[in-house]
Amino acid sequence: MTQTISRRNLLSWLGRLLEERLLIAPTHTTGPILFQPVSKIEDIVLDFDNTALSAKEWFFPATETLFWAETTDGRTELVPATVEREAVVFGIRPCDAKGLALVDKAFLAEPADTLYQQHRDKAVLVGLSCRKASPQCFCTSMGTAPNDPTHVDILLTEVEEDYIVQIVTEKGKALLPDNLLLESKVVPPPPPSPPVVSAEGIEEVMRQAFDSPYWSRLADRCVHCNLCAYVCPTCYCFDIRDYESKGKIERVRSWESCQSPGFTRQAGGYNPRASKGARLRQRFYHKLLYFPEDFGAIACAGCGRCVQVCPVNIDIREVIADIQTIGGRNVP
Amino acid sequence: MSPENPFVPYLATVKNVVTLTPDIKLLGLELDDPTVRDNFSYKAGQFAVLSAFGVGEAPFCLASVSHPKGELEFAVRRIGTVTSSLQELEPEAAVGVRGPFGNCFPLDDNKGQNIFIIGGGIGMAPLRPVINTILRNRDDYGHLLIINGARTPQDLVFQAEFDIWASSPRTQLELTVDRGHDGWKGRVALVPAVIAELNPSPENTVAITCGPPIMIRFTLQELRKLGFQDNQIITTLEMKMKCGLGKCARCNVGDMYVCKDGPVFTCEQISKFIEQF
Amino acid sequence: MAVGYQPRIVGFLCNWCSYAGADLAGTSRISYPANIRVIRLPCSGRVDPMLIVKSFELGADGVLVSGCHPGECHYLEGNYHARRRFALLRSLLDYLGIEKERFQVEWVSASEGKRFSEVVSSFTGELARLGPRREA
Amino acid sequence: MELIAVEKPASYPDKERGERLNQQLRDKAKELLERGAVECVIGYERATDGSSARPFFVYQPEEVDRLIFDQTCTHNLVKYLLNKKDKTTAVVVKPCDSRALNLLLNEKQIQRDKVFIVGVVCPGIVETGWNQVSQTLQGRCQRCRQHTPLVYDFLVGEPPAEEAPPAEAYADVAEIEAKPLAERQTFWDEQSKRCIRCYACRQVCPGCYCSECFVEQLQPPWVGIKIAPPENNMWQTIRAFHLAGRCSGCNECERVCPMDIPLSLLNRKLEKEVWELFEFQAGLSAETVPPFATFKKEETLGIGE
Repeated sequence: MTQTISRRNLLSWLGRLLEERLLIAPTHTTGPILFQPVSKIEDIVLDFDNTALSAKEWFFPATETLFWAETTDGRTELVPATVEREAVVFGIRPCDAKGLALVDKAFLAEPADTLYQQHRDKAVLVGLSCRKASPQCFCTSMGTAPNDPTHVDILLTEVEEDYIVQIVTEKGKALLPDNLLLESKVVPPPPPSPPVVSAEGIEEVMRQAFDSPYWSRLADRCVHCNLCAYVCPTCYCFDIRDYESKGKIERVRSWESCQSPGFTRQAGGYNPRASKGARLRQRFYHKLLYFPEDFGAIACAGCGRCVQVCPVNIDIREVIADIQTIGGRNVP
Repeated sequence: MSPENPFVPYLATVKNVVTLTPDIKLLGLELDDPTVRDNFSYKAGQFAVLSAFGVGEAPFCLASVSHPKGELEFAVRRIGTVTSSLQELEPEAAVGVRGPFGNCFPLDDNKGQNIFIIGGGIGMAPLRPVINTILRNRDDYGHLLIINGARTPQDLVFQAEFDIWASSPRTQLELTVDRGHDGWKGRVALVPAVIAELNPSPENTVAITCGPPIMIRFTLQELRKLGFQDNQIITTLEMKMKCGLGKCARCNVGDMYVCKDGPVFTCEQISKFIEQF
Repeated sequence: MAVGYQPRIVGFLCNWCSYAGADLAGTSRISYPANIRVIRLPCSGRVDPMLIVKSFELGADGVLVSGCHPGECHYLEGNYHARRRFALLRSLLDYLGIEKERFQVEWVSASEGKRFSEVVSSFTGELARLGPRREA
Repeated sequence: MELIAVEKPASYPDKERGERLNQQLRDKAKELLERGAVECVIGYERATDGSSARPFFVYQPEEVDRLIFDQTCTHNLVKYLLNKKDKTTAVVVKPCDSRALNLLLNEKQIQRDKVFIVGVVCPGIVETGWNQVSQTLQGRCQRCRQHTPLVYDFLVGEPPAEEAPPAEAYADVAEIEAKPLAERQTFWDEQSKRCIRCYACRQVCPGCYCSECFVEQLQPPWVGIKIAPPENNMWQTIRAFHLAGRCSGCNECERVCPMDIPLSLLNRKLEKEVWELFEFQAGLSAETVPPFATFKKEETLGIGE
């Protein structure tokens, strides 16, 4: 027996949540669809492929203050930033949730990034299964699926006018009152099946291919912007600098990407990884070799955003297939 | 490291600022919180991330030998925004300290061996605690040969301690500069040339070196010519860092993080790195 | 006009003419509103557009660039280049929502102490009429 | 390597002529490579969606068959020449790209004798999505008055007999100019709020080649690292201003922006002002002195009357 919730009950439940919590959901902007705080339930978009930026931006924001420091008559006091409001992230796709789980492996490993931890603890993830796969999706090849409930607190799967509800965690259970749920025998629709990218044994092949000229040829066309890293649900590189105004100091952390020119340039100017080829290679080595070695999983959720936004079509699926070929594992 | 948020530094106060060379100053810091001070123990080779409030953070090796009552000493060379700001600090100013981070020189394993130290310019900073640790346990180690090179005589680092080092038992201090001037009576030669000239035997010896990348490259060549095996040569790498905690994957050389797996590596380890440093 | 509203003006003055003119205003006891914060630069041609955009971003209500009259530039052509640069910058800023009237370029020579004070007074009055740039 | 199935892509408006011109392009590339006249030919090849194009660097004669040119070849390849300064390189150039080439020649960033220019008579580039090729021309192409490159060593295709009258160049710019102040402020606040500072607009722009962009400078930190409005406004404003009188209108910055920020509204506002103030258009020739490098003593430009 599956539990379902009607569209009307779903929206009224979200309306109630709106009063007490920060409700973040996909909404239209004058640009692309983005996860934004919702002020009116009507703003929530339920029919969308995926947001331009992943939900990562609400846990590891593009810009965030780590702490404030104030010096009053010779005494300096540090005030760490904290996350106050409880939040609900509604409409997160399974691939973004998997992305968060991958970032958790790095940020929550000892010593845990407590600010990120607060963002995660104080938010409930209400996932929305995908009804159709975009041409760039390949989540099933990266250990998740269009209806994978593993990394969300509640998973909704649209079926005609209602939604099948899968309560996954205690957090989800506590948030969704039972009286809104109906028992039903409706069968979930078959999930879309994006094309398969065979990434088995990619680590071994990557280890062989480090000095291959493939990387510098791939980098020929790369323009080295930060786009692929900023839209990626699993990229977590950052820069830290201070802001000072009228004696009050603010330490700010912002996104940065391994493609930016100064990423490894030291203050004296020495830059061990200066060439374009080496920087682009670093992106794929971190995702397909270093991260798996450290944390046991490929640092990719298969959401396909980098493939979609890359100005010059650097396609990670093509890179994986090419590297398998170079490594002699020419998978049909 | 503050138990709550690893990105929030311990507060410390500048106790004294000593000018070592025209562009290098030695900062002596004291951690404000006594409990933190007592168990902030570290080994030669480890580093800490200093906060120049209002500008940012940067990693610096701990140039002092760990002592609960002792100050934390950092040699800071004026090279960028954070170092310039740190150099302008007066005593009693507030700074932030995160750490201690990274691994350390394997001095315990090197007991009984001869130690051959080769430092270039600010590269002497991580080697200073190695020397002072050896001198404090002098009998545990064999002969200590130190080459300290710099661009010009005034750029030689830790000049105030040269006499102590040179006069210590079974210790030999060789100074060299790239360009001398009329007042300079010492050696004028590049560090690798001095290695060839002194021609130390690799027998039961470990070489510990740190300096600008160009010096390291030619120093390794000379050491290998003298018969030093890669596992007998130890160095400490310097990479741009943002967390120092093995979290942000910024300081990687291949699959190694300089902040977590290093900064101290043997040349044998470095030769196995998938990515050239 | 919000009562007690004092517009904040950043003034980039060229060292040879306008700064000297402002100095002359001072020495000859000609008063002008204290709303202007003067920044001295070698030449109006040295004023980088980034200085102007940064001033507005940091909260200036008005920016004045003042240099030698065309033809009298100590460096011969600094103000000619400045004139082109700021004619364009002014229309871009207006397009972006910083009114044209908030960014003035005036030629004030070293002997025009009086004119300098008039420039600053009229500019302050104009900005007071416009009100604060943003209810920041 | 067939990753995903796609139906045949639309190439040239008139297919047969398109095939002939593509072959002309491949033969020329092969000849240049075989003769050793160039070390590399920079052109386009089919992208992984099977219907749009992507930049392609050819080093071996046998690879030329992957070269294509059709209405999806939107990238401005001229900027890549900055990575090939010491090697003779051939590059496929559309008319708007050729203006960027003139800019780089005029600013001494590339040497004319190091570049073999394969000019292409441009049929106009169409809007494309992933694996979708529309028939509507891009904005820049609707406004385009120049279907033949201004400079080339070899021309693929014949100059068109008559050119369709171009769309009005600055209608959308005038629309913003006409908005009252408060509306203009809200409009631009809305745009700059979304900027995530990925710098794709800078990285694809032939006019943006500073070794250290002002945005990355730390002494002084012109723009802080906060990815948020005050810094974003500074970035957008100064980026556009640094291209005043230099932007060739290839519009790649607007195409690559992931946040759909209408960047060409900034560049073309300045293009319009530069024409009105100095009667100068960027990239028409490699010799004319750009507006900010010269002046007229007698002009007043509405300044300091």
